Amino acid sequence: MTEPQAPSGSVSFAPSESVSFAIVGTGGAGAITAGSLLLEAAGKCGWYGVLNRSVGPQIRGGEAAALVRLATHPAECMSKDFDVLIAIDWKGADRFIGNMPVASDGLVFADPKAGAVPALLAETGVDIESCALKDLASAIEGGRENMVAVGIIAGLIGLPMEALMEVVTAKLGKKGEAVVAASRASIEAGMSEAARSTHAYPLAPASEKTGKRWLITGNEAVGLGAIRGGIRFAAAYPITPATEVLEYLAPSLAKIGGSLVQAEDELASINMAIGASFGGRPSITATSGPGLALMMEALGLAVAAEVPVVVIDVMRCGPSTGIATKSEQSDLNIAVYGFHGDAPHVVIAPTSVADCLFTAQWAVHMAEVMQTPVIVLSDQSLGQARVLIERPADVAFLAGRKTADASDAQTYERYAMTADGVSPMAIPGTRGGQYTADGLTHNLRGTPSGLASDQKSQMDKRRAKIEGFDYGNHWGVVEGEGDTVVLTWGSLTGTAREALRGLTDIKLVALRQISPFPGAALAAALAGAKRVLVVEQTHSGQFLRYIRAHMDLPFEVKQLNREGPNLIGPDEIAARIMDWSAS
Amino acid sequence: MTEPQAPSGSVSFAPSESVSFAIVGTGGAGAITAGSLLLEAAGKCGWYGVLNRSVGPQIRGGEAAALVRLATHPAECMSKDFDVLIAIDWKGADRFIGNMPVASDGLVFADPKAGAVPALLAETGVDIESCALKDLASAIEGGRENMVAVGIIAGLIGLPMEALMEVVTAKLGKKGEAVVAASRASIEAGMSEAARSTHAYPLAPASEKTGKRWLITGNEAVGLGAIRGGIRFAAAYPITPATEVLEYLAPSLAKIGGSLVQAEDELASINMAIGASFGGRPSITATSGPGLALMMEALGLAVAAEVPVVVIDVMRCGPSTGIATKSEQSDLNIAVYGFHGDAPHVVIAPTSVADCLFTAQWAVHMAEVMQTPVIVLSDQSLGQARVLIERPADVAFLAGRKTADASDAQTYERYAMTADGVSPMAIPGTRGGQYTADGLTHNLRGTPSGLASDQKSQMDKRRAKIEGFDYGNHWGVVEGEGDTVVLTWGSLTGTAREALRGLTDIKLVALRQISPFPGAALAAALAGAKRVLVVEQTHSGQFLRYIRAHMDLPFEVKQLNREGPNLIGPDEIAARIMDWSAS
Amino acid sequence: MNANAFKAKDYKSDIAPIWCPGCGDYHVLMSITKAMAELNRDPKDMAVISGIGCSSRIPAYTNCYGFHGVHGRSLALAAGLKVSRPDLTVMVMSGDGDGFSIGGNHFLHACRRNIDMTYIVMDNRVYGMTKGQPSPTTEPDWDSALSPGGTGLSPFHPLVIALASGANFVAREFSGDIKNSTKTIVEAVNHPGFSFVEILSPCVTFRPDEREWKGAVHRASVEETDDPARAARRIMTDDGMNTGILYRGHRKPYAAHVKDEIGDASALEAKFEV
Amino acid sequence: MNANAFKAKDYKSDIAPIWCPGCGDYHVLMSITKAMAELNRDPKDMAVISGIGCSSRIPAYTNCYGFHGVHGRSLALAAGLKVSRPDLTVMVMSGDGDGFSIGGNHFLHACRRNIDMTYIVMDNRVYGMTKGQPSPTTEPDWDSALSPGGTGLSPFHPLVIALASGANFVAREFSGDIKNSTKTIVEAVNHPGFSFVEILSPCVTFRPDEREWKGAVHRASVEETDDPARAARRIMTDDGMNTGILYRGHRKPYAAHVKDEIGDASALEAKFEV
Ligand SMILES: Cc1ncc(C[n+]2csc(CCOP(=O)(O)OP(=O)(O)O)c2C)c(N)n1
Ligand SMILES: Cc1ncc(C[n+]2csc(CCOP(=O)(O)OP(=O)(O)O)c2C)c(N)n1
Ligand code: SF4
Ligand code: SF4
Ligand SMILES: [Mg+2]
Ligand SMILES: [Mg+2]
Repeated sequence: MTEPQAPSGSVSFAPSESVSFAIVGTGGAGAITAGSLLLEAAGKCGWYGVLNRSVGPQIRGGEAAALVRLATHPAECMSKDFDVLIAIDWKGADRFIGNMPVASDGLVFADPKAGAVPALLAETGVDIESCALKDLASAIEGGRENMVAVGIIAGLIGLPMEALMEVVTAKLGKKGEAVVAASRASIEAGMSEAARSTHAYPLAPASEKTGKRWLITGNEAVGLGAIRGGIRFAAAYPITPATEVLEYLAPSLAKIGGSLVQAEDELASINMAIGASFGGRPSITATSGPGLALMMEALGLAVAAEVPVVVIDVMRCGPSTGIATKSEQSDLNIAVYGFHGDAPHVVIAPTSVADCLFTAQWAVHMAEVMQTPVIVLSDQSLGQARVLIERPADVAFLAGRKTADASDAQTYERYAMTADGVSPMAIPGTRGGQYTADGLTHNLRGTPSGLASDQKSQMDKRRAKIEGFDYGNHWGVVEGEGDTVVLTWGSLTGTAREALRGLTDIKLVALRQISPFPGAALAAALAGAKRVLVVEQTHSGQFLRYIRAHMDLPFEVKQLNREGPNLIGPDEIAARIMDWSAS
Repeated sequence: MTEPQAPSGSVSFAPSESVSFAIVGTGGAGAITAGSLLLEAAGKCGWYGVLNRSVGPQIRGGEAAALVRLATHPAECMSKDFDVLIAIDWKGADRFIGNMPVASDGLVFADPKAGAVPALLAETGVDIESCALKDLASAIEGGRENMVAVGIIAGLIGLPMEALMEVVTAKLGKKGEAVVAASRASIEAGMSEAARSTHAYPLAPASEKTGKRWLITGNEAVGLGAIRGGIRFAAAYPITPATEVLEYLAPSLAKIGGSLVQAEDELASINMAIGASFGGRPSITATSGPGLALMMEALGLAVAAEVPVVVIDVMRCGPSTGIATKSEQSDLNIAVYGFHGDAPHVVIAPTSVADCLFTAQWAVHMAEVMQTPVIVLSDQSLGQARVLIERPADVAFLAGRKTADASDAQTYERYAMTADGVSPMAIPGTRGGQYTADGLTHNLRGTPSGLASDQKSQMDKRRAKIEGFDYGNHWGVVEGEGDTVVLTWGSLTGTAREALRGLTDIKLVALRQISPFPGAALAAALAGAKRVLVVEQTHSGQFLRYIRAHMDLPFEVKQLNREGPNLIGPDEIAARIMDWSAS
Repeated sequence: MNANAFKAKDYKSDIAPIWCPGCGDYHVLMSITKAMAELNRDPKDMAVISGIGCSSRIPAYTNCYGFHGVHGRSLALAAGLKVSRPDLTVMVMSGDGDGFSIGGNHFLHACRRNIDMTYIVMDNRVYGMTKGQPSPTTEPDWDSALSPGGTGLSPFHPLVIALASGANFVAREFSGDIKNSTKTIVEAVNHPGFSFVEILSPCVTFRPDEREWKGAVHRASVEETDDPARAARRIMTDDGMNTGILYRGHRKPYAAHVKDEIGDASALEAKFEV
Repeated sequence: MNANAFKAKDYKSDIAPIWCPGCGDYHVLMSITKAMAELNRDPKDMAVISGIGCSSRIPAYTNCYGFHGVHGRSLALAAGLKVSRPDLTVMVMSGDGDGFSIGGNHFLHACRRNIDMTYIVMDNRVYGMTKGQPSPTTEPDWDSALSPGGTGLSPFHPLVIALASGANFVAREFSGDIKNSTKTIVEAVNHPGFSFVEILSPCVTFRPDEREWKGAVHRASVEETDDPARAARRIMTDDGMNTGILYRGHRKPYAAHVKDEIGDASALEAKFEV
């Protein structure tokens, strides 16, 4: 770990706990590479941070931007505005520049050769400094503009050369010394530019003494958590923004003796996963809204036939095909209620990128122990964000399926009544355990039945196993104290946490466990609340509606909800809370 | 119309307003034919009534029973027990006889040659009379046991020979006089048996002066209502218990110049319907739970692309394949909430077999006017019940799609903002109206867009058109007065109505409009309520949960809910209400 | 002669079929259990997977592990099972509606994927379970409530589709011919990769005319081939009633990559360390 | 020479494609609009239907009525449209993932149903839109993140499947060959029943190797046939790169039964009167 340096700017600026910057340029300009490099180097210095990308509708060659925030504390959501915006070029900038506000004391770096600064930006009156990215880069043999940009940012925030070069060498070392040297020269050129700037945005050293950083996306974390939990089979059909879960699982499963099959569609992928799980292998698939919709019929089969299976839904803007590359929390309804018939099952949601790992692992554990489908509601903002986190703690959860022993008795009842509603499951190959799993209403053996008594007892049993399970204290997050509460779920937890930094007497309550509804635990967490702000990224307020359905809300309720792609920010939450406190 | 006669029994019995009987026998014994004949003849006498079938799991040759109730007033649900049970044979009776209780003052007619009366029945101590069905039938040239059974029932309840013969002649006339004569002789033989009985169950003459009866099933009524509303295209994939909707539509549409296509699966059928509707033809499909699950993705497309389409979901026992031939109300959740993303649409439910016609017609009207998918939640108990009703009133609703006129302006915006949220739709062939319908987030023209402003404005618009629509007073049924309320929906409306017959000061409130939630109307109907009994045929209480999500319930709430196949009966509702009144 | 440890009855369960008396599927049940006895695999190591339909009820009538899934998805269930449990013998049982209508896409892709399993479709050219609608193999003029006067569509060639999409073994049998059906099923199971056997199995209730099949079927007059193009041509021009093994190919079956030794997930962490 | 009222540009919209520079789909857009001009139908009477994928974006780039539906279901959308609006000219545009993977079942049944429309699949042997996963037509050894080292599966023969399931017109073209593509599309649209044209259309971003296709394609050396069995055999044994019309059949197109005069629903009431 290398120590951060003082900012290289000539004037001295107070170091801050968080700094945000954006690097924009058409695809191919290397904006994303530059952002990644800075993020990873920051990790080597013990900072935290997050990288998001903003890309245009073009498949390739359109506008792209790396949005980066670095902080001294764990931080996964973007700030409301950027301290520095640096443009390698301005192509297509009209389409997104409105969504990338620069702070009033921020700085825009622009190369006059890349064209005029977009009016929308210039009009804000923000400071604009020009720097000859193009010329600086072409003055260096093999020099690249995006590396000059890296140097500028590094200089402004105080990111040391050694950390950057460690990353550069690891990434480009294979390409030979000349390439590495060109990068160094480009970065140095950028740093000199930064030193000439009238601004600087020094980042304070990482506050807490912590261990090594991991650099990971939510989609990777979900995949790793699933494997940690015991997943050994995956079925895949690509869909944005879930594809990376599958693309992570494919080689990773192969390494540890599992396998992934690419299916012809989502109907096949979910059924493949169910088939593999019937065979005794903990199984998973990952998809997004449209794919989840196609899986619901088979998920009902998994409920009725009591087959464990985990589905990761990386939510995007809906309805229908919506906006594939942007985030929303609007699959809550379908995940909870999207079954025909009464179908008790489990729905959980990671509360941060780091928590993706825990939540996925917990999902596998619960699916296997309860012999049920578990739907994990991640979303694009978690899945595709690349963050610096501490190494996630090891979790004890493992797939622990209750199986039936071999026997000569010939009396095996697959769907036998038990105290906890979970019946020992015979895995094919088990002597004397032969049975036929069935999605029709069935008796204890699994034989289809039209009897009211069978329908009732099997439904009671399936409900009992879900409702009687011990979810421990994993149902959610409770932080702070106060009779004003911010109540949210999933990916907005980090945003809410960020919003409440610095505010006092405000409580944060966030659900990780969506269904079954953690009624008692939530009621306890809300006991004494006078005002509750319910925050969610949906147009219709699905989350609040869902909560209302399950509990009385004996306090003043306000709602902060909005459809995607415009994510709710910490500042908005804070403003709503302040507003309330004021009144 | 022929007048009912006095019962032919020797002792005189007080006529009652309702009589129920069951005819059981293996498939092929003709129990269902016998029941249908009696029902239709009763219709000719101005009575009302209903026929349900109970069939075993065998495809053919298993047990079958015709369950019939006749009444002087509109009656669509069965009574809690049967006055008369007559067995042509007892094969497989063990499997269902427990579900067919005979009233304590009821009567079982059994042919000793058909084997012993099942213990379960004999043990109840009910009166059992033996009658030689087999011998009587074989004594007649071409005589049939089921026709003798018809005669017995007719004799016991006072159904005149002329009415029966009118039906027989219409049905069998083509087969020649001998066949008709044999039927008459068989019926006469049965009537003589009835005359010898110590029992009789005379049905009082139809009370109200009413017009002609229709004999129709819920599935037929839905089909006819849809066609009345303007449906001209249907796409079909068979599934029990919805197949008859499709089998009704196929020849009926052909007659009036529409068409039905049998699709390869439900994914195809819903997309075909959407494609046809895009072409300007009001379109429909019908399915049951498993098929609806497969349609949800495309229904989301219809929401986003704003294409009218009607889906009839004839609900059966879930989850998964469940019990295909039995009823439940458990698709409420998926119909309302089963979309990924926020997808405003309409869900309605017929409150009786007769209402199937109105509701389906209303569905077409709303789909077309609002350019939205409308899901109609019928169920097996409505769909497959054959009832005697008054001719349903003509309804003014027609498909009235707001279309765009031909133009040379080249400025057509398919998704233009309008006061009511409904944009004029250009039908292919319209000059200057060319546009591309899209399920992606789009701008006014339909061009895919990733802009937050487009996502927001189009979602606002789609919500506005659904929430701003004038649903008139069709949202539900309110009958009676009182501060104790029975609150239910769909098919249980008739059951609840039946339960409240004779009880005073109890109010019936039933929803026809499920989504959007008719909050104001329901609140008005429930104003002043002190006690509300919520009645639904689900295991988890979906309906109550749904209501809770949308409104406060400032009164005492009790719940009467149960999974299928055992239908909630009028007696149970009455008992719960009495119980309450007592306490 | 079967000198094996297991007899056909060892593969039969005690559950009574719901089928109509005379249904061809009774014969198919006999053939598969006889074939299992010939194969002599312990029933505990066999799995019979199906969808929904009269024919798809068959798993519970065997004494193997079974999965009666949802309509049309049996091949996907089976693919997941076999890839993750290559030690099991997997048979998939379907009907012409389940397999060729709603399940058509999985059929295409199962043939192409060539996983080592056996797919048997009980083709009665009708949807039996839902009481008589035309299926993809139904004749164009067959009258029914849903398609009055017939669909007018020429029926499917499942065997050709199987060939075109890469099945490794293709055969047709008649349910009433238990001896040949049994033999062919044994061959199909023993052949590596995806084997497809269409068994003409009359629906006596909704297609009483299919009782005539007994007289109409005949053994294929030409030898089986390993040339898919030739086999396809032959089947496209035959009368649909010739039975026997028609194609036996040499494509490499799907390789599952599943190792017996399950590795340690902690090895995956290094990738993320900064 | 085109002396028609409409020119190719009349069929182009003003919406800029999202495609990568160099994508083969630009050429397909040129070919279809040129073909439309040849056909000389008013754009208002034409409909272009698609699913999801880079290729499936094409409807909005034309000036016809369009429907950009959900992934894999374009043929079903189009079937409903054409059956109820036989007066329209309906073209369906898809990709190899949309059409042959998730959409495979509708492909089978569209061929069989033989509704009078034209199905054009832009085959780039990859999922372009989702950034590079193997499709059913991808070579077995093509390496990608989702299938490291390749799938090991032999690719699909879409043309054979089309033939086996009853398509009435089958052709293959290369996107870069605009002249022949245009000609073939015109023939396909004019031919009654279901016409299928596979257009090899390079994905320069995820399959840069496909730039080589330009040199690899060649016109079919044999004449088109009307014998499906022969056509199937020929295609099953060709190198996948020969272009031209390969089969032109005589099957009767689907009869829609739609009358222009809409009847009166009250005639239906008699059935229910007691
Ligand atoms: C998703 C779904 N759609 C429809 C059905 C209704 N369904 C049950 S079986 C069947 C057809 C079965 O036909 P086939 O496979 O030929 O079997 P058979 O009964 O003829 O043996 C249908 C359409 C269902 N169960 N699920
Ligand atoms: C139900 C569903 N599953 C998955 C996706 C994601 N998806 C979008 S396009 C596509 C593949 C497109 O491939 P292809 O049809 O070959 O089109 P190309 O982009 O190569 O032209 C996929 C899997 C989706 N939109 N919907
Ligand atoms: S309906 Fe037909 S397929 Fe089904 S059990 Fe009866 S005979 Fe067999
Ligand atoms: S990714 Fe491939 S198919 Fe998609 S636009 Fe780019 S070149 Fe074309
Ligand atoms: Mg069949
Ligand atoms: Mg492609």
